[in-house]
Amino acid sequence: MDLNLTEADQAFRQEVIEFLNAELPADISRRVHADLPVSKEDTEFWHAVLHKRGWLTYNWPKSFGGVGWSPVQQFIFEEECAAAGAPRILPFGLKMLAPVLMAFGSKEQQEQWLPRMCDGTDWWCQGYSEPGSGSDLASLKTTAVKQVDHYVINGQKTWTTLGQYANMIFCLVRTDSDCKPQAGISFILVDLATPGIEMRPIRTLDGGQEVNEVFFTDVRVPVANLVGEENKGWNYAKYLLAHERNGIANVGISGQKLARLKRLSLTQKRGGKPLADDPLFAARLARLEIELRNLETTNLRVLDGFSKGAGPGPESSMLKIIGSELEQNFDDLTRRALGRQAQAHTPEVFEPGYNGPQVAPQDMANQSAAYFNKRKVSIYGGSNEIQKNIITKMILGL
Amino acid sequence: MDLNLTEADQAFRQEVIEFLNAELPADISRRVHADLPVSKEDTEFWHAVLHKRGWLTYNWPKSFGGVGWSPVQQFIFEEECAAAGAPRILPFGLKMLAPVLMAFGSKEQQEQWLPRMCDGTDWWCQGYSEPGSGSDLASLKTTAVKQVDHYVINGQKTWTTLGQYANMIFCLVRTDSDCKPQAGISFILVDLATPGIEMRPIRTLDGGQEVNEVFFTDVRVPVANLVGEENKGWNYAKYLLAHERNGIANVGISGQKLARLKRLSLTQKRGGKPLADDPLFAARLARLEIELRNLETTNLRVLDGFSKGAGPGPESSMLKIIGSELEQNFDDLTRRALGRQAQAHTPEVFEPGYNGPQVAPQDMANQSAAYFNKRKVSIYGGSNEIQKNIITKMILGL
Amino acid sequence: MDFQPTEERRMLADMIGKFIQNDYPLNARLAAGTSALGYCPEAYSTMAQLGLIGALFDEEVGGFGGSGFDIATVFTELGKGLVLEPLNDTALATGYILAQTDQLKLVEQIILGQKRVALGLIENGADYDWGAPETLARQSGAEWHVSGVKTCVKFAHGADAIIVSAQTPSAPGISLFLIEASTAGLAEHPFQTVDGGNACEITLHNTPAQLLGVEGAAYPLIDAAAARATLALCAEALGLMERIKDMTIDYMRTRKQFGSVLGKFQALQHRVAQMLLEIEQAKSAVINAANDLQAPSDERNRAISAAKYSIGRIGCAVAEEAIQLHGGIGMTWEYDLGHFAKRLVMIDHEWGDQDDHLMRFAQS
Amino acid sequence: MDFQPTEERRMLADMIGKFIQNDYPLNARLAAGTSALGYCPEAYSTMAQLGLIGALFDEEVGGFGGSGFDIATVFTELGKGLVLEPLNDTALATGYILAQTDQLKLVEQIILGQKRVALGLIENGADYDWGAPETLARQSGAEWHVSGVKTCVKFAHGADAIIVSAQTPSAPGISLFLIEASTAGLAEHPFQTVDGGNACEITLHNTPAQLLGVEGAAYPLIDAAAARATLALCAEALGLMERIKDMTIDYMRTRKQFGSVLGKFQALQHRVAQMLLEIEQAKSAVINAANDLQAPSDERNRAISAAKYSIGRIGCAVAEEAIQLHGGIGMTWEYDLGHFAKRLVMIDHEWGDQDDHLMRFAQS
Repeated sequence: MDLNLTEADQAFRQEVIEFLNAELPADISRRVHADLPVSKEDTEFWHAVLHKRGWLTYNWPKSFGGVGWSPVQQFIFEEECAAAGAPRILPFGLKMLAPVLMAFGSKEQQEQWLPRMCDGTDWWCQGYSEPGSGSDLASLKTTAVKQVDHYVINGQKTWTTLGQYANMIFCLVRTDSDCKPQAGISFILVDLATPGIEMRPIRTLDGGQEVNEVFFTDVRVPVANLVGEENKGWNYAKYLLAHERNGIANVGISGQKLARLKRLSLTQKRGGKPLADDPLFAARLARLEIELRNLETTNLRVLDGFSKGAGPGPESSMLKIIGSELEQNFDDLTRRALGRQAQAHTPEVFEPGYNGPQVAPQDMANQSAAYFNKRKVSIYGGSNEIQKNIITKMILGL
Repeated sequence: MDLNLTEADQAFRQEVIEFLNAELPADISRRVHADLPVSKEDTEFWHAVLHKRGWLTYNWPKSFGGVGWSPVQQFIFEEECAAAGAPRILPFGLKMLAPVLMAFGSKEQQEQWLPRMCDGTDWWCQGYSEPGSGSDLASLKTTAVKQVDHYVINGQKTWTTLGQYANMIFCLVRTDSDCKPQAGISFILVDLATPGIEMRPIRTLDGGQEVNEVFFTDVRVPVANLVGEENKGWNYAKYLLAHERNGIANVGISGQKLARLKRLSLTQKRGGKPLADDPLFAARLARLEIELRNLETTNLRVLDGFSKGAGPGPESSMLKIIGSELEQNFDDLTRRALGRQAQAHTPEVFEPGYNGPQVAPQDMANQSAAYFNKRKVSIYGGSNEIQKNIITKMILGL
Repeated sequence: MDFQPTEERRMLADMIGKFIQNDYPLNARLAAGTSALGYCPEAYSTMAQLGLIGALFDEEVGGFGGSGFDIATVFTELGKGLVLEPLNDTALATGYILAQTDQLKLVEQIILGQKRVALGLIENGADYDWGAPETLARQSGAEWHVSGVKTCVKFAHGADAIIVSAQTPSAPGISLFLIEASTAGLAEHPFQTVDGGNACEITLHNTPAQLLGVEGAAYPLIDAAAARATLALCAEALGLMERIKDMTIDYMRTRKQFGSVLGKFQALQHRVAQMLLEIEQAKSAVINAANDLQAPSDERNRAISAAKYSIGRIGCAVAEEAIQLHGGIGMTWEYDLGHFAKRLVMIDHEWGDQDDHLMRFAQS
Repeated sequence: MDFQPTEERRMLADMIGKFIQNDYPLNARLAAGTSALGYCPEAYSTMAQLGLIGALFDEEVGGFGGSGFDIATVFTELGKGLVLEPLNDTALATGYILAQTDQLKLVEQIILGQKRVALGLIENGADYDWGAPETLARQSGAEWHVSGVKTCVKFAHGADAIIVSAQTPSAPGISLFLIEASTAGLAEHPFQTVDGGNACEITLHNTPAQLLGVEGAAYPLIDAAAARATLALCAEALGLMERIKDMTIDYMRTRKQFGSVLGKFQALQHRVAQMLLEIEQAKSAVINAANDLQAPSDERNRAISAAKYSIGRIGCAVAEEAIQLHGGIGMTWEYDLGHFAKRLVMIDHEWGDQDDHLMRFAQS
């Protein structure tokens, strides 16, 4: 047992830092640090930069063009990207669909789709949830009926993140209703330009627009777009969820939020003294910092276990719960640190030529909206309640 | 709406204080304040004192010899008794069995048993729980089979508080097994001197002995001891629980614990300063004090509603949860205030002639044991989990 | 003791409830919240005509209420409707200050909804402390001139005047000054608030102003006004929580997952039960504060801090928990809950947050 | 980085596990805990012979371990067995001090289980601070004499000697002194501890003593010893939690109420899940502290405080939650859980509680 970084890992960290220093534009970093939405162009730009360096697929197996980093190296990369304020790598294609295609897709599908998600040809989004099927995903009702060489899809998907930028969607659809719900689901790839698809924005409580509803009316999809076997889609979906390990704890992002909050606590003044000297605030901050230090090690322990062949267990669910709540707690404490300034909702301070009041420190101009927006992280990706069900189901074995 | 005491209530409070000053012996008060077990003799003595004054049955209806106090007066009485360190009035006869007898007992039963629980003839204990039936009380298995003019009881009861001092027990027993569990239960009074009864002590984790197991082997009980109708016992038990309102929030006891803890925080020193100046401790104490102030009003609001005819609702369960957790939190914070002294388990400091070390302040000599002992209050009387089931069942109506 | 609301207050509450139900649709509220003014002047005027502002003031100064329980009644009902219109800082708080400093004509206009007066106490938006303003007022002859910057002044845009706190060279304490909105040397910079509505940064540069009350003696006056405004916030939060409770119970009873309504899932049941009992405790805290509003200032402030702490802690917990219990739908703009939750959390950011009031209580 | 225990440590852990399973019944432990000595000397001796004490020390001073991970391995396993015998303050901590002050003969005897040396640092039992002793040591010629009172000295009864901290007139810092148990002027007053075992109040009256190390320079030495003892406590707590976790899972799987095992009730499931993930976090905290035991003292103390805070918070929560999840049975002396819970909570009362370490971390 030894938590100290090897010299090789230290050198690797330096390499990542230098890369980020050289390649990441300051204006993008500034917006990411302020938790503002990242534009389509900025995301595509950053994907291209990473792709050029070969790091866009940093968590892919070497056989599919990955870089072969250890879990520790992957963690270092994520941590430094977060610290630098790099846009996150869009997970839908590269971290969610890709592993499914690698494990269950045909060789043709792999050759067709994997390169396109790397070179920016495709922007993928996810078609899992439905209005009546949130936590109870297996109850989904969108149907795909086979007609010779096409499936005809009818139904509705929702919570489709950044669907407004996407040209492709992977969906879970019902191909058999005469069986228990999980057994009749298939996994299919759909071109969003197909006639019969309508994408409508959902405005979220913070005023933002990052999720969508997708309506399917007699949408014809070639059978070649079915991944794996018909009616086996539930297995692929579970595989995807259980293997969504890297970064699930969001340690890098929380680490960046800790650093930002520590800086803030030195400049915000309460009663004439830095907020950092306020004992209740200091205690809150220390609790979060300790929780993060613990999570860093928990995360690496779990990743190490996976890399040594440990099967998907309750650990992924634990990381999801701890990581999401910790990230929310950082946003919560940051909001508290702002005092009355937290009331201000002034993302316009980032607009060129803005000359109105700057109520909160500039990188906090969107903080309260971000706090409300981040309530999502304990809901999406399988709500934390679902994760607790999974943990006890596995550990109690009932 | 007006929370201020009337002059009459203020005068009443003064009357209670004067009574306690005059009648409560200092050595009893000292032991009660230190959370030490109260002896059988001290309890009987105090019951007799209250009985002489007519206050032992302070929460009985006037028609049965109660004093006709308002909810506020009852609360004042409980608060002052707790503040003075009076032994608690044993609830099993006076607050649990008595209301059931008044509502469902025969005139003969009322005339026979009610006076005896007042004059000290009977010490009642409770036979509800069984080893296999804790939270799931209705699954109880102790049987009572009717044979002409007797019931023959076989089975086992447990968690019988202070059963070692009792001469009478009221029991829930199964008189019919061919129906849903709740429908076959009867409520019966048993003389503990009857052959076939064995009472065995259960030692608790704090080392104390206040609960017991009771074994029944062919115990013959006259049918006259059945309360109400056969197989209707579950209704009586529910009536008892829902009407166990006065004092369920333990506001008086928590108030006394707050006062004790405030005094302690002035004398305990940390880093050369009183513990009261430690910001994290001060915050913990303030949280509890505020919670208690809120609970005082919640409690009185609920009692007021009851006195105006509001039926038993989820409020009793809320008071039980908040009150029990708050009492535990006071014991918890008191333990924290002791620092290393909390390790000492030295109830012997109260023994005459003791001349060993007094590690903690004297009234704290039993505090850690009391902290562990008080974990029971969120378990007994229907665990807090059962109370939450009741609340949502009533409010969601599902 | 008496735990029943008076007949008058019950009628007042019913009347506000009906107004909200019939004439205060949430859509209009949301639109008004992002408008330039940040609220709907017609709705404000209607509320004044219905007597909602009058209920916040003593008969002596032209109102017909003014006790803690009157204030709590009005704002609890306003909270239930997520009412945006600025009846707190710019009417209740400033009206109280003006009444105590014999500006009865202006108080009358406030009660009638004809004028609004904003309250500028805060200079450092990171802090909740109003006790040591750096804004400076200087007297030359009979005239006062004020210079300084006030921030997070709620609904100052469109107000007829503003009351600001300042220090003066000649007296050690705080003084209060009344400044007409159109006065030369006053500049306002409005910004939006995340819960709907707006606030301003106000810069004062040698701005002519009228001294209110006695120079240097405003501390207890501001303290009493703050107690009223804080009580009103707590009551508003209680109203918000009552509605959030209803929405959550309704959702638990109707939303199905895994073949049952959510309310059948025990893990959720127990969390709902916890939420409900916490709201009961919050309600008691508001009652305690309303009851003690007339008490001596130490006792009053303890009750106010106990309530604001309770509301802050429980309010944030209820807001977050209700969203979590709703899942995705709770995150949407279309569903009412999120807007109630935003306001509920933002209440923790006015007049001192939970930690601030906890330590005030601990140190009192 | 490497997350696997070494082969040696795995064997050490197995060996301790087997000893507990075969030779350390809980009944005997409970009886020993209330005996006059407060522990079982035979068991202590066996553990020494098995090398458990040696594993806590460097090879240089006669041990075969001594790293943070060695200490964590031993005490985690001892925690799983609720082992009472005093390997911490009176062996690990004092042995470290003696090793650093060249008392290698005595260290050897400690490792072999032939001698035990208690550690008296605390004079105010309400406090966790050992940094400013009032106990006074005076030098006359080559002799030192110490006067003062030490309290809550764990397992001093039956120890062969005691190390006490004192101030001296001639140097500003803290000094450490070794005093034989039978020395004139030393009086011990033992008392029971609630988790089994005992502690003493020690009065010193002009008691002849031997200076350890350099006069006035003991602070960093005590600090390092405290770090070791605190790490050991954290590891012990982790072992206790692992057992409590197993007991709770087992109970959830077997105890039936309302026709199902408890583990089928979702409200309890979610609480068990929360407990499990908190224990994982506690484990990580212990690993971090073990890793940083050799780091520079600032960094080491931050990791130690992070661990002790985590263990204090999570340990108390786990103890209380496990009892609640068990219901009545968890309250009984006969069932193992309560004894594990008592020790787990009492660990928060040694070497600084959760609040104490939280603020140390915050201020470092």
